[in-house]
Amino acid sequence: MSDDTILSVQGISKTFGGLKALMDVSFDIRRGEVYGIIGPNGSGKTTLINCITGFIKPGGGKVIFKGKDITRWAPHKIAHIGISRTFQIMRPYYSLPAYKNLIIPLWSPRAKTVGGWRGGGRHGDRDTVAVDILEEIGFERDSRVPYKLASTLPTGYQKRLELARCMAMRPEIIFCDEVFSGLSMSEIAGMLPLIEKMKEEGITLIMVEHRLRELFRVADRVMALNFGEKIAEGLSSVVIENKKVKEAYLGKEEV
Amino acid sequence: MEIIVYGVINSVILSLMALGFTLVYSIARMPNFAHGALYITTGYLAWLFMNSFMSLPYPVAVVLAIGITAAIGALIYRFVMIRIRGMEISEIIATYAIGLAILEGLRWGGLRGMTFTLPPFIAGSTTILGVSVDYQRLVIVGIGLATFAALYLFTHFNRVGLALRGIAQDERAAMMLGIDSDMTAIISLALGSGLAGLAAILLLPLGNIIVEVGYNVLIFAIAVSVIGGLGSWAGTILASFIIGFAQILTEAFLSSHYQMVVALLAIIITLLIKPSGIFGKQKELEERV
Amino acid sequence: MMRKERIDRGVRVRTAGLYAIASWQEILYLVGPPLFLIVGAIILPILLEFAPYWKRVINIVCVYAIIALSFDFLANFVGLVCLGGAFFVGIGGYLSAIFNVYLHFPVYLSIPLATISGAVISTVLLMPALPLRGVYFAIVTLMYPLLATRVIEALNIMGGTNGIIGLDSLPNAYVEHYMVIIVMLIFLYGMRRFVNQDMGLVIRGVKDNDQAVRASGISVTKMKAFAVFVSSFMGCFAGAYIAHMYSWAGISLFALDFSIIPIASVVIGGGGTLLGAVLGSFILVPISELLRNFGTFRIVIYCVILTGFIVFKSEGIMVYAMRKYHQFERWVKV
Amino acid sequence: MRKKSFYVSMVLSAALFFMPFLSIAQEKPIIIGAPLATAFLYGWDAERGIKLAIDEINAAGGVNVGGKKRPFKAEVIDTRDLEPAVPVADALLAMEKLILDKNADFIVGGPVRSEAALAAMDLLRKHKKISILTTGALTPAYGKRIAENGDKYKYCFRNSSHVPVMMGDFMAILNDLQKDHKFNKAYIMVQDVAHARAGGEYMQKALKEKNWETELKIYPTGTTDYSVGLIDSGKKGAQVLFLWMDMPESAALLQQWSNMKLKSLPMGFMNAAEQPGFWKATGGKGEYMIVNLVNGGNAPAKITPWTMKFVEAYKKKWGLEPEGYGTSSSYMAVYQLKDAIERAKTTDPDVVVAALESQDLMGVYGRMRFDKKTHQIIPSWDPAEGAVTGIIQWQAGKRVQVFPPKAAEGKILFPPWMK
Repeated sequence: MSDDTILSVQGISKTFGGLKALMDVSFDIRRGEVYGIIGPNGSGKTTLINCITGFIKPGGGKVIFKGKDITRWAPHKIAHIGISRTFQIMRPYYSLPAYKNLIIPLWSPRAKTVGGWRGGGRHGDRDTVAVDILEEIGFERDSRVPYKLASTLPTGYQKRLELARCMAMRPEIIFCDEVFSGLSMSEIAGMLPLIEKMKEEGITLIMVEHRLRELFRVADRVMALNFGEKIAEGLSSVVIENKKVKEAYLGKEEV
Repeated sequence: MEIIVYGVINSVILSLMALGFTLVYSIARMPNFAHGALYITTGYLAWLFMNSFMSLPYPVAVVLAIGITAAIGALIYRFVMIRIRGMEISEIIATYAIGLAILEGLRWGGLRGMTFTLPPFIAGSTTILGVSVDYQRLVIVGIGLATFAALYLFTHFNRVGLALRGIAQDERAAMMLGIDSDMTAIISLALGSGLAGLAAILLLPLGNIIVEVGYNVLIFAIAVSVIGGLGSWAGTILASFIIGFAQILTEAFLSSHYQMVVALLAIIITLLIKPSGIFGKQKELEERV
Repeated sequence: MMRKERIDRGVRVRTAGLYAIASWQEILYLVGPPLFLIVGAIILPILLEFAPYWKRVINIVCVYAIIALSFDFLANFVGLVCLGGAFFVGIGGYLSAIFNVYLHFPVYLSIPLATISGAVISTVLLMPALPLRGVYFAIVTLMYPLLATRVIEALNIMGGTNGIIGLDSLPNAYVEHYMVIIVMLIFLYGMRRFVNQDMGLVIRGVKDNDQAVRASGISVTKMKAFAVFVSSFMGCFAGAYIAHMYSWAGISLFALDFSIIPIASVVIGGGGTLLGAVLGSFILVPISELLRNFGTFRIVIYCVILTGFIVFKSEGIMVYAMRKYHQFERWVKV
Repeated sequence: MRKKSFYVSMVLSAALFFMPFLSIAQEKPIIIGAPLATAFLYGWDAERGIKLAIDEINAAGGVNVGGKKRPFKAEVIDTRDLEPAVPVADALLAMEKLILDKNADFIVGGPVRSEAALAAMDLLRKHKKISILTTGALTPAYGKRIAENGDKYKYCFRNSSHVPVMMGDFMAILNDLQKDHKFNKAYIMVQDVAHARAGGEYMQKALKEKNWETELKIYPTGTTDYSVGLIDSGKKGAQVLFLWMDMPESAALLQQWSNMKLKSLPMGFMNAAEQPGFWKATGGKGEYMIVNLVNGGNAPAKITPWTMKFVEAYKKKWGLEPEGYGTSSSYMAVYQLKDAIERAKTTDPDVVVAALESQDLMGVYGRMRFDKKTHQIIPSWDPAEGAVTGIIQWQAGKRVQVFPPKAAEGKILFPPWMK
């Protein structure tokens, strides 16, 4: 574990009933990098995120964040210390307008302390901050889009809203669970600069992806999972040439 | 010794009460809070057929009563529940309201006082393992076990039964295979109501046909099925044995008036330890927050 | 093909933001309905001066309205469907009786004390059930009042099945009416404000997507506990009030009616509006009083009404009325 | 606004105050409000009793109130208070409806459930309405509360028996059994409600003093199975099975007792065993059960000359025998009111209270006098001295009065398998 390691995952395992979803997965993530996790369907990517962010209790192993063991912490505590995540299945707060969706993370203890959003006092302060964040993430401020009900937004905006929700937390790490899936090429093209921008701000990004081509454009390093096991790790160009990885993907295509 | 004998009897009684409720939930995913009302309806119908205008012989009256109750169950689904299927809370409120309407309607229509009873199959009693047991309770255990077996065979070897089980496991997949979800729900409600009726015919001779029993049966049915894991048959039977024995043991060793407290505490504790019940099949993430 | 289209009325659009009010009609449009409700509720006891019995019914209506508010808030804003509203009522009533009869506190002290301490106790007792969801939460909360009854009965505490009798009644009929009416209005408009505050939004977020709330670093359990506190606060007040109204607290404060009638009110009035809960009580309870001569048949009638609403008009009266008030409809070709 | 409402309420209360005088002038009927759980035995029987008495009195010209003949009128309301799902508050609201909406002058009957009756006392005090409690509530707390609070609850009366009195009756029977048949083992099974529990505990204590061996079992309401307790009673060799329950499942208990041929005599207070239909419902399994009907006259008996007259009149009007607890007392309550009003020459509650306190009337179940302190009917084993209980035994399908000896029509019989 080198000095700039921010998150260290050591030997995480998880079984559901008899099914081994994760087997002894370990990796380190350096501060500020974009780390990709790839793998075919059912290889355990989302389970891995769930285990790290506390939504599922891992069967074994350790998660260490900045030298602190955070294994089995409650999800909100993990989020509080700066690990944020998006969800694969988008579920914005449907009954609220888009910008009100951000009130919730802005209200959280972390946003108040670490984030330094001056949201504490009067009603309406958070609204301004929320619209600011949305603008930053690509909602046009003067349009009606930020004020629309979240459930009526197009998919691209909903994905952005997911990210905005993470950004509002001022996190150190963001786990992105398939943010590209379901988007058109042009929408993805719109998202990429956003990711670059987050990276510039010093946020560590861990991207779980299906869309390899887009992922490889932004990722510094990549890990491949298959049937719950880590089969390869390294620079994108190296991993893509890995034999096991090819098998995992091609094997799937043959079916 | 009487603890074992009466523990078994009590457990079978409880599982008979709960079986119909579980069946409906396991197939139609519908908590049928009208269960207790259907139970009493069967008893009252049977009494009516035997004692009032028709004075039918016992077997005919009983079969007719169960049949009508099953039909009522099917009608409830066809005309009410079909419109709110899937909204669990609405289902609870609607079925409860229907049940309440039936029960209070019966009371209004003359089911009052304690003079309504059904005759037992066989009167008298015998001695088993040194414990005196009346025949009716033996009949209950016998038919109860036979019902479990019949249900098992039905759902594992019969085409309709298999279809029901298919729906229970994966509704969408089953629908793609051409199984009509609404039809199976109707069948399941009819079956569940019929089971409630069967339980009533067996159990009511042990007491009177009165409206309050309907409420009690509903509470017991819910308690047992929740502990066992909603919709799990094995769980239901296991849970009724747990509660059944717990009650008898409470009476024998603690004090009889803690019986109900024990039963209700069992529910809360089970759910706190294992939120989906002993055999519950809900996913961890969806259920636990 | 024809489709029904709904369009906001012009006046609605103009008054949606506070800045655009131009005429007294628009002001009336905006403040008319709440003003009608508030003024109506306040002068109702005076209007009914010549029907003393119906004045009593108002108190009961308000009590049910408060319990209905408590249910509506938990069910439609937090996502916890609590079928055990009677539990709060019972706790509040018993505590009030204990404060008043055993500890000799005056009414003005015992009701607020019972409300606050009752809310704390209810929240603590419901804590273990908070991780449960959907039907499971509903069923467990249904069991709570039953269990409370059985425990009091089996341990023979707090008066056993006879209950605690001889609570001080409220000093006079007007205090009795206005106390409950004003508290109901405070709860109603307080809650309506609260659910749009930032904290209220967080609680509503728990209903929409609790995972995301947790991913935002907020403890869902804490939020739920707080919501239960708010809800049981209302329920306990209702219980404490009814105990003093009839100078009595007993196990039937945990009776199922206190759980079911408010739910029915919410269904009929329209869930998720809070106003609907109050409206529902103001419709359902008097109807049930009118039907009292029918004996148990009235239960049948209101069960049929309830089922009818769930099946055919599940949005409830309030949502429907609000739509008609704010929007007009027309048929358009698609 | 405030001032106006104050004014209005002043006028109204004045009107209320003068109402009795106004109504005399118009010879309006005297309204008797009956809050009863009419879907239950104790409710409908009381309702029939009240209506029968009112019919008889009105047929004879009504009540002589200071020279004016005024008829009685019954207003029955269903309180549903015996239903478990209904809060007492609802029963109390029903009672307020009687008082405020139906303008009842007097309350006769319920509320039926003990706690509702106790809670109703404050309501009666508030509205200054005389009430004669005739059915349901058996709790001694009622009389105790009247005695302790003196003037506060002076409007409350009860003309039916309560637990300690009933216990005394049972003790007398048990003492005889001990003396004549050497019985000394009793098994007590009671329901977990205040009156039954109090009864059970009282009985256990009293029996212990008389050197009985006792065992007390308390069952929660809704228990369906008593097998373990019954078997235990058999093992312990109990000769008396003392029961105190008002839930329906208790009939099952008797059937099982009969099936098991337990060598014990069942007796006690059991709702399910009161009605004439009980015999048919249990298929005769309930034979030999000794039931306390609380007051005489709830089953055919020759306690006073009036008893059989009442039973016959009841049969004629309703087509069946009085069914159980609450019938004769509700019937009598109306006559007691008539007597008190006629002697008071007014319906003013305070005057009528005094008249009721000084009442001495020969009734269906003996001499009717209220204790001045507790406002409870004065009990006795002699119909010439006080109100007599109605303890019957089921013998060959008939309810035969077996206690007290002065009113008994038959002796206690034992099941053949006890020999």
